Amino acid sequence: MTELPTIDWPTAVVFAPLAGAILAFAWPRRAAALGLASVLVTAGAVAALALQVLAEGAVLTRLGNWGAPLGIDLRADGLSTVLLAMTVGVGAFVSLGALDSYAPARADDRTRRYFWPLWLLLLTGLNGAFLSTDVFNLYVMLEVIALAAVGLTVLGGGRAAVRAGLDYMYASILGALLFLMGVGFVYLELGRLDFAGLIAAEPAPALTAALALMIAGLLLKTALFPLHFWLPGAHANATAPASALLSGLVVKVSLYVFLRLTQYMPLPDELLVTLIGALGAGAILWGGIQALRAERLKLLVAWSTVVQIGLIFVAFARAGQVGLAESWKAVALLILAHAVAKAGMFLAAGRIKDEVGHDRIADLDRSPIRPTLAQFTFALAAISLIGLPPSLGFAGKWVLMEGAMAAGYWHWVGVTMIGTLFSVAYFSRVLASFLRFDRMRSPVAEHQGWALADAAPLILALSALGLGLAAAPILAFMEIGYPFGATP
Amino acid sequence: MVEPLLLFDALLGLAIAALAVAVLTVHDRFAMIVLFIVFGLMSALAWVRLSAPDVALAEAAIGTGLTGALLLTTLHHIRAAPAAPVPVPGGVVVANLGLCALIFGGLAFAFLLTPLQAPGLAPAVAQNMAASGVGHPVTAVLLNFRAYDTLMEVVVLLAAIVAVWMVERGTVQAPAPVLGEIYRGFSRLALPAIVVIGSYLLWVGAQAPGGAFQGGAVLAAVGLLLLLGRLYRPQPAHRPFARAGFVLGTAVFAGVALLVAGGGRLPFEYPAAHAKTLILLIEGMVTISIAVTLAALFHGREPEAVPVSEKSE
Amino acid sequence: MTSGLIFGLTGIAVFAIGLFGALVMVEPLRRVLALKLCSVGAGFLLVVGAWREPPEAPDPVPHALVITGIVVMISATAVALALIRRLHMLERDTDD
Amino acid sequence: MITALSIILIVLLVSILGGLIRVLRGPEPAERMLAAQLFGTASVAMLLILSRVMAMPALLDVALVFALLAAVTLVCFVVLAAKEGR
Amino acid sequence: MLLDLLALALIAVGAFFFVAGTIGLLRFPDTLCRLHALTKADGLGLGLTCLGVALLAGTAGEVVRIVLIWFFVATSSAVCGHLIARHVRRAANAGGR
Repeated sequence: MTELPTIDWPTAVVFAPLAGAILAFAWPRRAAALGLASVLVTAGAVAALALQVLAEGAVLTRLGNWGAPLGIDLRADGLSTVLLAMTVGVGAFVSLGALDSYAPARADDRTRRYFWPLWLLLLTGLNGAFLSTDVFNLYVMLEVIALAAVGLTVLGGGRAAVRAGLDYMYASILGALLFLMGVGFVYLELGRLDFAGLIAAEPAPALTAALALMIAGLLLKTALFPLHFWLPGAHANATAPASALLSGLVVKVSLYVFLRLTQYMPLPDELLVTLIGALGAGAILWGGIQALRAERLKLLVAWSTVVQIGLIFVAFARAGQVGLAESWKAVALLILAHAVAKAGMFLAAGRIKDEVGHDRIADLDRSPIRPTLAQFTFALAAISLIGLPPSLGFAGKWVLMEGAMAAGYWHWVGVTMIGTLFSVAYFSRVLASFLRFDRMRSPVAEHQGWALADAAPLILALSALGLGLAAAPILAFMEIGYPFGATP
Repeated sequence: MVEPLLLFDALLGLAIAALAVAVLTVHDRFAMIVLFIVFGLMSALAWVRLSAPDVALAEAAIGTGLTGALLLTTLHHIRAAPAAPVPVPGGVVVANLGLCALIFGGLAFAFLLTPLQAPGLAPAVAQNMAASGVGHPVTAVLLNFRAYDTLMEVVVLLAAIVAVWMVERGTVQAPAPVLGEIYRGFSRLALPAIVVIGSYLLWVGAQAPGGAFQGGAVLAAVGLLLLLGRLYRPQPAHRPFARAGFVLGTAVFAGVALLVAGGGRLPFEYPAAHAKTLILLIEGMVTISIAVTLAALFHGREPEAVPVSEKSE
Repeated sequence: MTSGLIFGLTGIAVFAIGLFGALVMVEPLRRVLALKLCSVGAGFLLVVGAWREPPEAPDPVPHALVITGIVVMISATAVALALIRRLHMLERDTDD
Repeated sequence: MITALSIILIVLLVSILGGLIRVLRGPEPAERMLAAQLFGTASVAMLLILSRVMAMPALLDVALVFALLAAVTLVCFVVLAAKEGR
Repeated sequence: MLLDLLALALIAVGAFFFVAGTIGLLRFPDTLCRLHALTKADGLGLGLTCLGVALLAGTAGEVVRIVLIWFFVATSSAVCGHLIARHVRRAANAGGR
């Protein structure tokens, strides 16, 4: 512990995966080993950073010692650190899952060679975005994430994946460019780009324009209804570990940035808060209907992401403009819950598809092969996504409902209930097919062994369930460094 | 009387907007790309008028020249595809037109209400120029004050080449076109000249408009001419060198940023005595990486050994 | 009337035109160009933000940002174009 | 002096815009490219004049890059067109 | 002063050639004619402009760069003109047979 202060942990958190990406790309034959090692080093750095945050409060690094606004600062407060831990934790288990999914028997050499550099570049971007305190720097990070994520989407190489990847690319670039235009308006008005400048700013027409542009861009990137059109195709057609990363982690970054910006630059009107909540409600209804109609398991899981994003935006709006200062806790808990559970669920869905050979929901119960452990994992993850106690999803929904009821916003309570009912309905479509045996034509074969590959999704699903018990300490940790209480 | 230069600006602005419309509406796809190149040239001129020669250089070299070349090769690859696969319903067009007109109105309104005299960061930059190690403010911002952004920008470039190599698989190589003696003579003359110009831009960046990105883009043009004239053919055996070239800039940049830390200094905090040397080192390596990466992005697919089974077919 | 004002409005117009193209166009290359128009529009706004009435020197920070933006945009364009070429190849092969 | 040069700049710009008609009308890709070459050269001329008008010698470097990149795009076009021809 | 006027005159005549080139591009009947008109016009136009601006230049370094620009544009447009002409001729031949 004595050498802790000499290493600057925020920098290490960004540079460790970058170094891994460079090595894994330059030395493809050792890509998996190098990649896994660098994910573990990153996890160590995040753990050290978390200890430092716990001991000292928010950690600030003034890169180049210039200090904002001339230079760029990295800042790790409680919220950033929790999200970093979420990213690297989910990432580490998905990496383990990827070792099996992209094993020589299952995937071609190309996929294996390119997965690791792309995933590590993605991790660099994600970590950088969570630590950023500068709007232009955020734009660059969003682009790093976008390019790496598109690469991961088309990793499978099929026609559907490439087409979905292209749609994703258009949406992603357009979102980033809307954000960049917003950055332009921020500089026009303020002459600086750091968060502190945003907090201190007086309302002005240019800032309203900036906020509108940035929010539009972020909503497109995070796929809030009706801007979700690119998500189901991209997430359903990617390979399972890539889907887990895309659905679990990538959409969360734009949510996080949205959260930061709207706290620092308050929405000018209560009506807008309601509008965003209404879009969330739309996502819950439309996504729910589509999930009920989905024919393939991975598509259903992808539509459930649309629903969950809607839910998170309802949580954002749950107490109106006055309650925004508190709503972030519900949002953060739901982000965390969805990341862990959805990553586990996508990996489990991938396992089921690998074992059974297809993922058509209607035919799942006709299969002679029963990947029992993967099915069990899927069910556990569904519990958290539906929001049953003691899961993390339950904790998030609880905070949401509490705030909505306290503010007397019963419509948000109603929407949340409807969303829950939808989740129960579409997940039970899948779970029922796991349990039914009567349509089987051949005797039930043994499942394909308790492969080590089942461990990663299982641990993720169990964490989603178990972390609900730790919701209170997580909430307390998130408040370290006053994410939204004081000037950073 | 209206000042003639302002009249020029107004005409240029109108021309740029008209070109943007023309790019989207012209039917012929080749004309679309040519119009886009002209649009880029005119935008660069406008940025010159706004006293931003660095930006004009970058836009002319990267945003227009190399992007234009990329677009031309892509059009060549997909020329068999129909120009307009599905007609868009008129209602959708009108609705979006209205939406975008509304957005234009709102943004223009906000822009007109904003005084253009915010102090900005210019005073802070001027104050710290002496400590930055270079004499040109834009280079100081790119490689010192906001070096972290620039590192991440090089990372974006790295991500792009990784993604492109992954996406594209060995397409059939067209036979080399015979360009004749005159072209060969031209390239013998032009290639060294371009190398000199690129290096000059890199070198001058410390004091005047220019620098790693513009220099790298000009050097990438050398790669383009080599590839186009089939004077260089990428081989599978060259892949390790190519990969080394792609990561060189990022690795050196990140390495220097980390290695200067320690002894009370933070990452990216170059020691004052060596700031100039370190920045030059980073710029040189980044230039090489940019040149190699941009040329590789133009070439597209990873050079792969053709499996024996496919060869025989 | 100043150069800054003229080109600021030009930039916003170009951005809006590009946005329209990105929303409406179906042809892959044209959509890429529409996005590129948006990025040039955003670049205009930043350069205008840096502009001061001559002989005063402009603010170098936005210039650096736009250069970064240009490099980022060519990276994104290259990936999008590679996807377009790959998709075309896959579709052509299945059509045959 | 400055006024006279500005007027020449306007003349050059109008001449470029007139040439655009050829790009729009075609019909040969070669003609469109030819028009683009004319614009490239005319833009170089405009930059040269602007370097006097705005008293910025750095614009000469910009002009140099314009000239260079125009050549590269032209070569790119010719090579790809030649490939198409066979 | 005389030098200034001379430079201005050179630049003006250069601009005139550009305008003439554009008119040729628009009015001439076929591709090869347009090519012919264009290469002459922009070569001369740029040459005169370069000469005029060089007369106004302040330092020797600027003059060197101007000469470089002229040289580069002249060679590259000559080569590209040649390549395009070849391409046009081949396309015509291929179409005629």
